[in-house]
Amino acid sequence: MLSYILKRVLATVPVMIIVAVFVFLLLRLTPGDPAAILAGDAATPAQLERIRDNLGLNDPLYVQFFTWTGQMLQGDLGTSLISNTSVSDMIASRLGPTINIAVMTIIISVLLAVPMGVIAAWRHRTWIDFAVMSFSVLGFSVPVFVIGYVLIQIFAIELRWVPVQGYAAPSDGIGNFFIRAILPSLTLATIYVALIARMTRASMLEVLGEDYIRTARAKGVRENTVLFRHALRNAAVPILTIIGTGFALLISGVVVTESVFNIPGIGRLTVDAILARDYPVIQAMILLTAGIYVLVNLLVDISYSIFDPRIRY
Amino acid sequence: EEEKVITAVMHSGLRVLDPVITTAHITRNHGYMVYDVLTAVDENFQPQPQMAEFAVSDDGLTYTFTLRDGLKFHDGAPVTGADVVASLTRWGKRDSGGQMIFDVTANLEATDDKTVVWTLSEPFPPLMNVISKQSAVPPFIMPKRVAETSADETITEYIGSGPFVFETDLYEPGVSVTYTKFDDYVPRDESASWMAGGKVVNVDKVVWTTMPDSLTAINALAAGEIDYLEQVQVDLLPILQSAPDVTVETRDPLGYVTIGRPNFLHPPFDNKKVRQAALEALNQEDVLATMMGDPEYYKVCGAIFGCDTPLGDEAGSEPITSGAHPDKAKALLEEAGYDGTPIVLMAPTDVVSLVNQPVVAAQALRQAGFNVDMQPMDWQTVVNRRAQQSPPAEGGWNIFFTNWMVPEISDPLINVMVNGRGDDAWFGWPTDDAIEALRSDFVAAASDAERKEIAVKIQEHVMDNVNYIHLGEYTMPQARQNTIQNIIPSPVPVFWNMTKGD
Amino acid sequence: MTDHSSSSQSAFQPLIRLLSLPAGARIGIGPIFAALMLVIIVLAALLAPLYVPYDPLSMDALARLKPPSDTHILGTDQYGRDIFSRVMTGGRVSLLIGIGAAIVSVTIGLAIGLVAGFFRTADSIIMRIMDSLMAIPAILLAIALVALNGPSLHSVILAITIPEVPRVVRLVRSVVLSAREEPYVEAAIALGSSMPKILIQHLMPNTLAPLIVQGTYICASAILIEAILSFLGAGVSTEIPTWGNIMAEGRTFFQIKPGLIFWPGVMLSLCILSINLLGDTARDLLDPRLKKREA
Amino acid sequence: MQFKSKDFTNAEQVLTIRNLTVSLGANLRAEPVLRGVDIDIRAGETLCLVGESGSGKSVTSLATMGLLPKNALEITGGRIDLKEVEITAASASQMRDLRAKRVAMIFQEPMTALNPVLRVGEQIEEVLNMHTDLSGAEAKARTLDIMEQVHLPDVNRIYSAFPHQLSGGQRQRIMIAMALVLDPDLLIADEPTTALDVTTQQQILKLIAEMQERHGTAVLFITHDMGVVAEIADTVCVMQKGQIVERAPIRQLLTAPQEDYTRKLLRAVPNLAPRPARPPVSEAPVLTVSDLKKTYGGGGFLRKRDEVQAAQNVNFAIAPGQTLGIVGESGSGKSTVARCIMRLIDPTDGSVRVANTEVADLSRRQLQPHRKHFQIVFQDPYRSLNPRWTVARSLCEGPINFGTSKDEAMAHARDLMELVDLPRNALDRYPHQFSGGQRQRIAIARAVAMRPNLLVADEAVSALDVSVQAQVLELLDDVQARFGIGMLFITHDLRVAAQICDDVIVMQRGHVVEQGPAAAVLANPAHEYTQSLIEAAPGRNWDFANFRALEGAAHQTGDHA
Ligand SMILES: Nc1ncnc2c1ncn2[C@@H]1O[C@H](COP(=O)(O)OP(=O)(O)OP(=O)(O)O)[C@@H](O)[C@H]1O
Ligand SMILES: Nc1ncnc2c1ncn2[C@@H]1O[C@H](COP(=O)(O)OP(=O)(O)OP(=O)(O)O)[C@@H](O)[C@H]1O
Ligand SMILES: [Mg+2]
Ligand SMILES: [Mg+2]
Ligand code: NI
Repeated sequence: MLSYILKRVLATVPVMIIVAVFVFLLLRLTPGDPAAILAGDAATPAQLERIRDNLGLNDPLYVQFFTWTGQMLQGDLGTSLISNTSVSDMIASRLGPTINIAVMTIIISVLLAVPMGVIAAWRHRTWIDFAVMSFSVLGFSVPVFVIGYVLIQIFAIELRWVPVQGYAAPSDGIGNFFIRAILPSLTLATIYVALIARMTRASMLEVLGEDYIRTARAKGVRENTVLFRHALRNAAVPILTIIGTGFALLISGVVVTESVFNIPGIGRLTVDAILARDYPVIQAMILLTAGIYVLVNLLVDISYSIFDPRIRY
Repeated sequence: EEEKVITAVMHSGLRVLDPVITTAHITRNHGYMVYDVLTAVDENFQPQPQMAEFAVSDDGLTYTFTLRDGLKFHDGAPVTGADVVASLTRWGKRDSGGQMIFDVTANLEATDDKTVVWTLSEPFPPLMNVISKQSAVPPFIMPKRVAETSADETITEYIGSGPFVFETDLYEPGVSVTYTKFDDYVPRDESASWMAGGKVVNVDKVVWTTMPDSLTAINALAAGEIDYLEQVQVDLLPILQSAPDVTVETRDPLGYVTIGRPNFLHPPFDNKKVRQAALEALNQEDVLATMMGDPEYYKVCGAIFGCDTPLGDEAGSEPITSGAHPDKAKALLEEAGYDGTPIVLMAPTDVVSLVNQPVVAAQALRQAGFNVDMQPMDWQTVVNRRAQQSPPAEGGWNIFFTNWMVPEISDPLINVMVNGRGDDAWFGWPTDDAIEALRSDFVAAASDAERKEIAVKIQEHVMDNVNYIHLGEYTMPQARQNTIQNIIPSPVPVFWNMTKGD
Repeated sequence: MTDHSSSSQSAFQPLIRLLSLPAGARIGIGPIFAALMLVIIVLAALLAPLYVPYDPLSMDALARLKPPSDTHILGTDQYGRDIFSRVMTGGRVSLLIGIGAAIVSVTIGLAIGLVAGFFRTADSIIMRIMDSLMAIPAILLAIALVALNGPSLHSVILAITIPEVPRVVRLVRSVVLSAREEPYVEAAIALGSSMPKILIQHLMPNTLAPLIVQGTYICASAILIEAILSFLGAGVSTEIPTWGNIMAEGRTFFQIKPGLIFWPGVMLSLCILSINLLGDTARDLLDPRLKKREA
Repeated sequence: MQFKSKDFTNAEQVLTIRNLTVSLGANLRAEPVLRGVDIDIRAGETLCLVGESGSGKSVTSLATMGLLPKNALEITGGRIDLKEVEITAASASQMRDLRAKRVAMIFQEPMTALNPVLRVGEQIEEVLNMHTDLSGAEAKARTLDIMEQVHLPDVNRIYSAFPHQLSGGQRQRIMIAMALVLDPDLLIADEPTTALDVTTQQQILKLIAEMQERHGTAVLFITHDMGVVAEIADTVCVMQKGQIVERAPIRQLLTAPQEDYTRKLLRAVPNLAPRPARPPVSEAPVLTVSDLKKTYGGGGFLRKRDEVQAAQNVNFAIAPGQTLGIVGESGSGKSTVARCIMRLIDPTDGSVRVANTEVADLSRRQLQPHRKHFQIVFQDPYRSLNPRWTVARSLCEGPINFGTSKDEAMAHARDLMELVDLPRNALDRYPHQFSGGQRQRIAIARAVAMRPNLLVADEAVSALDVSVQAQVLELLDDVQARFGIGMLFITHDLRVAAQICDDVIVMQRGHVVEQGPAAAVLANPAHEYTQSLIEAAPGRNWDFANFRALEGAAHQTGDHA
């Protein structure tokens, strides 16, 4: 197990290197000039040139790359070209909201989607199945921001149950956190629920056709025991997998949701940084999200063995 | 007593903290919170003492500033003449007006802790206006050690002597910034007027937050979650009608102008007739109406120095103010022998206040027979690309649009678009000796009347030569909870004088 | 196994075999409805220039944000353009983006996937690169790419395509990896067939069914991603109406003029819904794992 | 041969099926799957249900369990009485109650029939928790007890093992324990040993008999293996196309079958007596294998992966027109040898000469021109033909690769169809439009089309019904005689090996343990492993094809015909 984890972690090294090179080159080839953002509208070309020099943007690409990787290897993510603050500080203060919302989203999604999928599979080809599937296809078909606006309109503006926007850390009181996180989480969850419910259904359908389900029924086991004890655990691996790979979708959704609900998370940070060509921040953020993605999927892979004893590393 | 906090949503996120290196408005606004200035204009555009009393010698060559008592930086150190000199010097490297002054500066020195003497080699009549102005890059006074930072590098310490203290720990770039009242600040006795007068702070804390989504911001205001919204999209005002606790008003009567700038280096806009055709083709009202919706918030006005400013005049502006004239434009194009060369029109997609103009303009130009290649891109790309002098087909451009605050364009020295020095001019690079001559005359002019006369000539010249296309003026309403009172009606949103009721 | 073939099917035999549909597969009413709806949407979009009352780009600054009326049946947007004309025309580009992204990513993914699946040496390098591409959040990559190339139609398609490619590659590769263990592939090796021949004639057809399914999902998600990119200011130029940028442009007017989001939203959702439904049906019909149970 | 001959006239009737009809649920016009099936089983009796694949054996058993797949199959007539309970009328919860307590079932595949994610002990205990009021400790004790009874070793360890940690035989014991823990009146076993090797099969059959003895359980045993039937049945029912065509006590059925179908079924069962040896040939061998060795695995990145020595020191030669058989239990390395010879995998060591060419170390490209000399026929006739290709295309693929023109190849393909006794016009059809036996013929035709010197048949008939199997074996024999092909025939079925091979190799765990002429090896096994294999072959003393005992078969040298 330990050697497997070690191996997997080592295997992420080339992935991260490729991501780093890719992102670095992509950014340097992108038009746009952080110096211009920094200096504002009225700066003259000569002034910009001097600022670029100062920021090291006029060095040859490979020098810039090795300076950056050198810093990275020392655990220094650099400083923002625009706000001159430390990138690690920026990320540190922005990571919390995103992670908290993401975790809440996953919890909500799993709690909703898994039973939905199980029931749809159990009642395969009935109206329940149809309803669950329609709902989940719908969740796939409406852009996140529309869902966000509609939820705000209903729950914040009409019903006034929750605030329109904003974020509170769980440390500011769990109720406070919850009431602000619920709408963004629900918004993000629609697509995730759709994804997980579908996968649960498909996976359950497959499992329900297996011989051991017939065995369980032949033993006279009750239906819900068959579904949740015998079938669901066997169906778990693809469901976990989709939760892992769906994480990428979650990150996409976060970018939009954070805008709509005014949450100071890393999605907005990254988009802002891209629009401002704040290279160190973009580089760090993409590496970070890639790293999180890889890590989540590593955790998912490891968790397989909890559900399926045949999987041993 | 309960802490009084104002939560304000500003027009953009604060990302750059150095008010000298950048011309970004939000950073300038931040500067006015944290830093103080030597002198400042009042609502009559008149320079008034702020940190310092000033005296001008009769020959107009020596300016003496005397710091008033009790000035302190946020770290407790007193403000000295040395700080002032260092700050002015750094500012002079960045501000275009400042550069002009330093071009004629013989000596700038602190003769003692309280006195700064500025000696010129030749007279520079607008000096007090330039250092008192509230726009672009004001000469904020910083501690000497900070002001000694190179003008091409951002400062890393944010200590001023202004009425608010910047809370470094609570700062999240682009998201929120927190200011607390500087208890040791000694306001002037005069009542506040624009940037001048007593900066009396009546709250404990001001928090600026950024909301990327304007709809969310409006809803948050209506729901009472925030106190103040610096700019409201006019189209969204109906949402606030159902919020009785909210007042919508125009804080800044001068507002903004929106302009289009052609590139003089490449065909077809290197041809004056073609530029004139564009002027005929476009129509202020179409652009303004699309941008603002409600006529209450825009004004068709051809004055390039602003309608309600001392130098404003509408001479020669009928082609742009009296509606679209596609027929005239076509005739001019014919005359110019326009061969259908595509016009690369840069259209930013991510800056709300700049998305409409290119779209409307492209449509109007097409109707007049231009072949328009509208290229959408993010603002960063516009900023980068407009600096390219190469031909449009090789990464250059023909025309782009931007906005200015009226005070930023209100005289020929400040208004960068009337600079005609070719490669040294602003993007678009017109080589226009006539206008340069007029500008020299303007600097040399002795009286206001004479200056006004020259300004009108510049106005006429710009309309004829089409140095840029002045597309009209607009104002942005602000919205506040009714508990927020006593806002100073100035172009810069300032938080002194403001009160918050219960 | 009984012989289920009947003569009436013979015309479709090659197709059915190619897709390895289970013989006698039944298609429910839902998918038929979805297909019908999609046909209508596609036709409506394709033929839009023939019937829409206004040029979708023609503006009227004085007739902004008008409510529905006789002259503008869905009203006008913030430029005074006719919403109906824009929404109907918008489908053209949205569908083009969807279909374009699906075709491009499937084609590229197929080529790379076949190579990765069959040639051990190339596999690990290709898969590392694909892993990296997968790890970069698609939206961020797309924004960056659009910023790089400018938000033209093809750069939006490219931006949507690139993150999809690794998924297609993985899919194709896994199909190839399992298919190459099939005895009939071994038999082909034994019969002296060359590698390219085996790759193209024996293995590629196996990927067809999953690719069709994947293609529909890519198509649907591309249309959706275009909308999100527009929302973030990195979509196709507003000169070219798409459902995504109509919604994105109109989003601030959500409470003032919901039609700006509602109508393109309805079209978009109906379209994605039908594509997804068809994809689901295709999966049910084509997925060998599910098929196993029916046999 | 000792048949069971107990008299059941006084035993209690446990299961009575009368006129059972099962139809395809949705499709009323289709032929019913079961058409008026009658079955009676009494306490302690073992009733064997035999018949070809698809005849309805499993459907009968599932109907009895009330487990017919919903929406697919439906009971449309008749009744099933389990003692006094009428099953077709029972509600779902009544049915749940009956299961395990009154009627239990063992399925064919012990791996897939056990839930892979639950500990086997829990799975047995679940039955107790569901149907009894035993406390936790009592249930566990009872579970361990029944596990002892099915002769599982080290029950405490196995109790908390997962299915994949057990061998096939152990898993099947768990299934049996699970089925018998509540002492049901009726035990249904649907091909419970088909997936097991012969030695394990023998143990399981013994175990079922023993349990039956102890509890007086009635057993409905489904199989298609006549050997097994001969060993365990009291009564036999023969099914064909959804009907019971013959029902008789075992001895009567095997000695004097009444129905043509039964006769046909029995005739097709191959004999364990080796075929008569063919005259040895002096020609140069078509295949010579020396010191062949294959090791799987090894290497690995951080940790050395486990190595599997799948084949070691294999030596043999095959002359033209002769057949060499490789036999041995599952996993003994038979396929490995075949695949090394075909160069589908690369041998670790040793030499393989086919038609005078050393092929063991040629690169894939160099090998290509030699491919036509040796061909292979795989076990699964469906998967070894590309399901998307017409038969014609499959048949032409090889010749076209070696330069034959398309038309010529097509013409040749038509001849081949004739050769394998299929209609010429079937060339345009797809594999799924043929039966299993027909498909295997096509696969053989495809191999023969290359005019190979050597044909490797890896379990080429194992997936087929006995009757179809007999036809295919005949075809292989015929083709071999006609073209003088040397054949390597791999099987785990000693009966098949006996029928077709001249020489036999016996493999165990990668090693060749015995090698020689079929007559010698099968009739006089020298190695104890070979002996145990032959011992374990069920019904080995009965000559099914001739409805009589095979007295002294084990000692004959093979000249009987
Ligand atoms: N779920 C099902 N849906 C439709 N038809 C079925 C289903 N299960 C079985 N059948 C059909 O019922 C018939 C009898 O099948 P059954 O499984 O009982 O055969 P069997 O005698 O057990 O064969 P085998 O020896 O291969 O196990 C076959 O024609 C089969 O196609
Ligand atoms: N690709 C492989 N990698 C690792 N081990 C393998 C591989 N293929 C087979 N083995 C192992 O090699 C041994 C021999 O396998 P082989 O398939 O030759 O057996 P077999 O005699 O053909 O069995 P069966 O009768 O089940 O077909 C087994 O232990 C098997 O698990
Ligand atoms: Mg069966
Ligand atoms: Mg094998
Ligand atoms: Ni069938």
